[in-house]
Amino acid sequence: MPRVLWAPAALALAVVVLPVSGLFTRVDPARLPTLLLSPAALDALRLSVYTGLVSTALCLVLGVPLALVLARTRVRGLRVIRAVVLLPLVLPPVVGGLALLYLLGRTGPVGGLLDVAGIRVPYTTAAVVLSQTFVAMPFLVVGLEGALRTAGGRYEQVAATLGAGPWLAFRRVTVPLLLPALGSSLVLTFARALGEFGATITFAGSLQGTTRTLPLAIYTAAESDVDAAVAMSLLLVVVALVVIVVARPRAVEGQL
Amino acid sequence: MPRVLWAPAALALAVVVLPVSGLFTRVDPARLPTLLLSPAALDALRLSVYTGLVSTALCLVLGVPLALVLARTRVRGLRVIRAVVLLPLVLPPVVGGLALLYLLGRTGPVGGLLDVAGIRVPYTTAAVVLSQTFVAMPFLVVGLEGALRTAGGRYEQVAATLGAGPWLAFRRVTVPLLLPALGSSLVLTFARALGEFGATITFAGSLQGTTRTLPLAIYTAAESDVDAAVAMSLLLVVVALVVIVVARPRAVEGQL
Amino acid sequence: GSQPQQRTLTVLAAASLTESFDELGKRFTAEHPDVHVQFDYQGSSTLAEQIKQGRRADVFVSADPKNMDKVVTAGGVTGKPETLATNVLTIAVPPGNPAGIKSFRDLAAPGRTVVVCAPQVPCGSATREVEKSSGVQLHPASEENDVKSVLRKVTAGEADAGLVYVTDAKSAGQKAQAVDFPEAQQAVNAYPIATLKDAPEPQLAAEFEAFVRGPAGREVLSQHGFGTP
Amino acid sequence: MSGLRAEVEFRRPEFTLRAELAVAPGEVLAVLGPNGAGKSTLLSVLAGLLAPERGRIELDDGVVLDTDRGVGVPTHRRGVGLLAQSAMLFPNLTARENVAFGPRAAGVRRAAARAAADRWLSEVDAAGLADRRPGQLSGGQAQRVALARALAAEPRLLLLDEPLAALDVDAAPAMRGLLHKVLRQQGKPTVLVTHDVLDAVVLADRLVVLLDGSVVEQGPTRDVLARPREAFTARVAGLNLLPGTAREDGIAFGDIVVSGRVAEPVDGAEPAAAVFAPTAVAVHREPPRGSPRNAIPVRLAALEPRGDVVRVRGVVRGCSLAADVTPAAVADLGLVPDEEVWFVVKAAEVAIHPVSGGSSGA
Amino acid sequence: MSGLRAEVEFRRPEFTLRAELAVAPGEVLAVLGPNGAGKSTLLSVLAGLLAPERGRIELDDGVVLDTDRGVGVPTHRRGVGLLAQSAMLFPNLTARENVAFGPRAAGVRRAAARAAADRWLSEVDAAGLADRRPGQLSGGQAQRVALARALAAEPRLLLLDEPLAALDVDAAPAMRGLLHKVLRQQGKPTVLVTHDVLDAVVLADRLVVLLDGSVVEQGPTRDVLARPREAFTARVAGLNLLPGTAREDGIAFGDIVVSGRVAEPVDGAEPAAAVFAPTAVAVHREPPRGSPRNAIPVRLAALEPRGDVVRVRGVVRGCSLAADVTPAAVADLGLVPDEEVWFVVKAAEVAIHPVSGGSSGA
Ligand SMILES: Nc1ncnc2c1ncn2[C@@H]1O[C@H](COP(=O)(O)OP(=O)(O)OP(=O)(O)O)[C@@H](O)[C@H]1O
Ligand SMILES: Nc1ncnc2c1ncn2[C@@H]1O[C@H](COP(=O)(O)OP(=O)(O)OP(=O)(O)O)[C@@H](O)[C@H]1O
Ligand code: MOO
Ligand SMILES: [Mg+2]
Ligand SMILES: [Mg+2]
Repeated sequence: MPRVLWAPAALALAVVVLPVSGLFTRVDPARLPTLLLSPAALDALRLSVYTGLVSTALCLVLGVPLALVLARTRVRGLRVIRAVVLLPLVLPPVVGGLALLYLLGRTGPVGGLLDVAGIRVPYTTAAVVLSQTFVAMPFLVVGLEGALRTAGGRYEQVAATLGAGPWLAFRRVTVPLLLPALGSSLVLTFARALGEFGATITFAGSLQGTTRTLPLAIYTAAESDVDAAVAMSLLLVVVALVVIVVARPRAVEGQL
Repeated sequence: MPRVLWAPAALALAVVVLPVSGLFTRVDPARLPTLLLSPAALDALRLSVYTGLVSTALCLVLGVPLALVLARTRVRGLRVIRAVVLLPLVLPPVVGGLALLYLLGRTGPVGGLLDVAGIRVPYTTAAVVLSQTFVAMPFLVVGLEGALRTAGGRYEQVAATLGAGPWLAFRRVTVPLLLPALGSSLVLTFARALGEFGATITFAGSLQGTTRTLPLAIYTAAESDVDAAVAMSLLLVVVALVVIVVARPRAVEGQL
Repeated sequence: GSQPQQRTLTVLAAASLTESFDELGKRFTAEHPDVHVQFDYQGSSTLAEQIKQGRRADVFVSADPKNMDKVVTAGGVTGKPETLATNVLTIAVPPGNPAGIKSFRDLAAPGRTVVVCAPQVPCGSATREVEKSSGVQLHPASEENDVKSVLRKVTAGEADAGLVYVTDAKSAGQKAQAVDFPEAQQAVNAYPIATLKDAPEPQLAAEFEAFVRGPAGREVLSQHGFGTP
Repeated sequence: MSGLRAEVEFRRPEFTLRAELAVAPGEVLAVLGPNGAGKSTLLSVLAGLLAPERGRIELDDGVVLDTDRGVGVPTHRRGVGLLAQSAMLFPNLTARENVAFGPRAAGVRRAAARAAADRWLSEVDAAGLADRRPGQLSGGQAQRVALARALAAEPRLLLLDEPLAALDVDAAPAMRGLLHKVLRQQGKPTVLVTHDVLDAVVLADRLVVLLDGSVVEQGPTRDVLARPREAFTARVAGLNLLPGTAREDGIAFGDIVVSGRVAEPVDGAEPAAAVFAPTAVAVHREPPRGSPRNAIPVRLAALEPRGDVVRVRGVVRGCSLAADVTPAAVADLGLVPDEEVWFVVKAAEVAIHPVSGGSSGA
Repeated sequence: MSGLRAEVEFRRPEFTLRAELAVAPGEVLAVLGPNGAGKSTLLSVLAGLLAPERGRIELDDGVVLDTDRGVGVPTHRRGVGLLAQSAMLFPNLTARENVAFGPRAAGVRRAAARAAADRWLSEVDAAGLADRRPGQLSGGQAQRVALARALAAEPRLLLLDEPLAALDVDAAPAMRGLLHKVLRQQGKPTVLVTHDVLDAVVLADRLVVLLDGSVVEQGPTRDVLARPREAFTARVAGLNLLPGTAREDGIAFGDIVVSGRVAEPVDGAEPAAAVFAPTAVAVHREPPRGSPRNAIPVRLAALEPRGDVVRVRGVVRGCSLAADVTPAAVADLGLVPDEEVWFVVKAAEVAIHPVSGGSSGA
């Protein structure tokens, strides 16, 4: 690695580290326990971790196949599909939330049907999961698709010559080769789901214990007490770091 | 590719496509030109594209070296650095904006120094760029690092045996091999920068032509006129799609 | 608590009511131990949109008549909305008022960093009205989407002054000072309250509405700086 | 007929492969040809990894490809095993897991697949490497494991692309012996790509020579090597082939006459070739006088010691000939490339063959 | 001394490479050894791609590695060219750009580098492939381009790992000739890893034999091959080596006595070996009677045709011997593996060599 690159790398790190570290020096350690152990904060934490994991799992189950379709097949209009998948990335989350609301709300085409069946999605925990899945999906798909393109194809052929059908080749060859990329994509996906705010508040509302995830709780707290908001952010950050540091090494750093 | 995977892939696509398409059916085509060609919308568009490109370029220049450091060196505490780089992903953007404000604001440690020198970052377009860089950086770093880990190392060794120093090997071997991953990472980065809202409004404020990017304008419009907001989202989506469809094919779909 | 027959009342309220309604909720629960009051505080326009899209809740309190009207037009409320409280603008300045701002006119002086709400949101339209009636043209550094963002810029020391509601300045406690100005009376903002048509608990909703409009409500609201009609 | 029967046409810009071949069960077909002739491409087409523009492939009485009827059985259901030119071991699996992959894919239980893998690994003398990952294997070790993997899958058709190229002097003969045994035992058709005529001679019943995408020779190994019609084949076989027109007792190659033993009757003026072994060729500085020998003037192109002899290559009118002489002779004569010398060969050592058409040449 | 001088020790779990070698400018050192012996590892260490635990490498009077003094010149400043076992062409560059990479890295201008690349490509007979990407090359074509790329970089030290393994019968000799020419002309030290004794004989001045990470033989190519002290070397050299204890006119190998010509005086009861060529060995079903010959009872292990002969491998007390006989003889005798036969060799064809210590053996 060229030595020169250490300078911009350090600068890149500074761009991230300086603001964050400055932030945490502002938190009053004495108030921290009270702020973090309040029922509101704990409820929000529980809900965030739960919905974050569920929506990441959803992204995994739905997104991996989509990435495969994008990377391995030659359907007409694939390029358009690929671009469409990226939409939630650029759509302001609030608009995404509105879109979900228009679709699944009582007056929406799908929501209307569900309503008849007695099912209501908006303002439930399911709505939180849906919002997070909507905004986080592209992270998984885009990250994986790139990795699928560079590697895998030739090994899948080898697997076929050994008699492995597509499904076996996928499970035993493609997936393991994809693990590093899958690991980092999942981290991004989970992080995005965990940090999701705009779509959630619009589509799911903000009720403690049901739909008020940590970012929403932070937002609510910030209305009255910035310190409390920062303290709760600290909580969010710690959760994310634990997940990343604990979950990542195997998937990402493990040598392949 | 196993056939079974088409079903979840289609579902994944539906999760994204249905809400978005539903959204656009709500826009009144008659009002569209007026809404989109308003000076507020055009100013916001111009600013968004400009700041989005600048911050993506910044992420590129700073983030690629950081990804290299993370993937290619064996420094102590690398795992911690890697986790830290991910922080902006999970930090609610508003908190990120606060962090920037505390650092670079008039009363902040760095901002104080700058203030003495007559430089003010908040409320300027530079603040928008910084906010976007802060939140978008991890997208580039994480995406690239994974790709760097899987490929490249052996080819860099070959380059060295041909007399290429680290810099040349980087430019002529690493970068080209990285192009697909770089392409998709850049798309994610740009998209994230384009959609950035919370950090921007907190750190840079919202003033038409200077700091009010499209998401901010959409947010503002949504307060009074949801249709206008949706119309502007359409604009944002179209811009993003153009960038993705035009810029991506070479970098990402080009066979390597 | 998990008493049998626990009933839940859902209140959708403008974000600026967070502190006062939290307290009112506690008091209401003290009087009705079997009732759990759920609050969802968001921007009034978001709440209005959600109600139009079929959100089920009992009570809606908007920060301005405009958003309440949207819900009324959509047929979302029962009865007629009543004004619960009023709010007026004030100038929030960092502690010690470093820029020495004493009047609304001072805000227009060159070299001052002033932050206001965007005209699309209630506090911003109030600002516009004050500007118009006083003939003072402001050159803000930023037009924020909500009043809390304005306040945050002030408490962070990033703005010399910000135009916020009296209640917001009060909620900032030590971190900001308020400089009241007479022109503010030109734009008094009203908070209408109404029971929603689809209310799962219409009876409770009525009780809650009466409670906050009654003496207890008035007391708490004025403690937090609201005017009462 | 069971076994393999294929007729394919595969096109790339600037390259077209056209081949028709049949391999009976238990028979080994060797494919020889220069680099880029299309050998690996042929195997890929047979395996179903490349889709030919036109073609029909039958395997064990079933049609696995028929472009006319739109039949195209996917690779994994063809039951073909392909050992490619590069080992391509799955990097995330150990050697044992790599070898067990085929049996597992065929539905064999984990323990049995492991046992089979261990058996095949010890067959290729790689038992000690079972727990290594591909990244921890040497080039030759990886190739052995890849061979074990291909064999362990017990395919209906075995396609081997230079299976022995990376192996050492001990491993190559052992592996050749193993292949010999396995290929006969299993009674399956095998297509073996090789650069080493030895592999073809030892392992193959029949031989196909590919040149630039086309089959130019085909037949029982011994026959093709004994009577090569193409210069390439002759060189592979280690024999010299000098094309010309038939004469009474030999051929005329321009103004050079080469006499020899006429193996098959040849009509005068028909195209024919003189075939002789390099060991039969002596190198002289002067044309030998007064003795009944063929003397061919050549320009020296290269000197390549081969074990205990030196192969001397000479070119006459664009046609390359080889002579194997002792290093002592090279030293005595002081041979240096680009010199003009005489290649001398006794007529008794030269066989004259008819050649079809103009396909063979300089 | 200029040239290469290296003494390195590199450890892996279960494997240690210890080697000391010196290669003069213009000299070619061949490294032979079985798969996994450490040949590629040695080249990687010399190139600086692997850092040895202990070692010192001097190149052209400069120290490029000295673990004691903490000197470690990085690969790209060592001026070493490495042609690895797999071609590893840069997949994003055309063949020409691949070859031009080295000159460009050395600061040659674009046009000149292109010209150099084209020159080297036509040297390896790959001029027509200049504009192809690696993915569009056949295995042998890729290897040729990789060779051109390594040569075009004009390194101070050339490291070649089986450069000719993938090449066809036409290309291999041509490439061997090219290497021969280039390596002498450039006057640079070269280390050549090969499995083919032919490469060693043609190209190398000196030979190192690696076994399991250690140098077991070293010396001028002819000497080492003529008097192999290790069974592996003997097999590489195509010679039989039967170890035993010296007797008056031969050796005793258990109760078998093999007589021969004593090349160097050997004291009785000292370890010695009988060395003879497979071509000198005849195969009999019965022990020959009444003639002055060596007859060694063996169990047949394998039959491998080699061009116009068949190499018959026999094992006696764990020691493998080879006999080259005509296919006709094999057919007449009806030889089948696992049979007991006699290997018969005239004493005049057997050379008796002293062997140091007990290093050689069955
Ligand atoms: N993916 C590809 N795209 C285009 N051309 C290709 C591709 N792969 C191979 N070729 C070309 O097709 C021809 C046949 O290649 P193939 O790999 O079948 O040769 P081969 O006979 O196996 O050679 P070798 O002995 O070197 O392995 C060659 O001219 C080669 O350059
Ligand atoms: N990355 C690695 N990690 C661990 N062990 C390795 C690694 N690479 C090679 N080895 C082992 O080190 C030993 C030497 O390997 P090396 O590649 O040098 O052998 P080689 O002599 O080049 O063999 P070949 O003729 O098969 O190419 C072998 O036992 C091999 O299995
Ligand atoms: O609706 Mo508000 O209280 O102005 O944010
Ligand atoms: Mg090939
Ligand atoms: Mg090797």
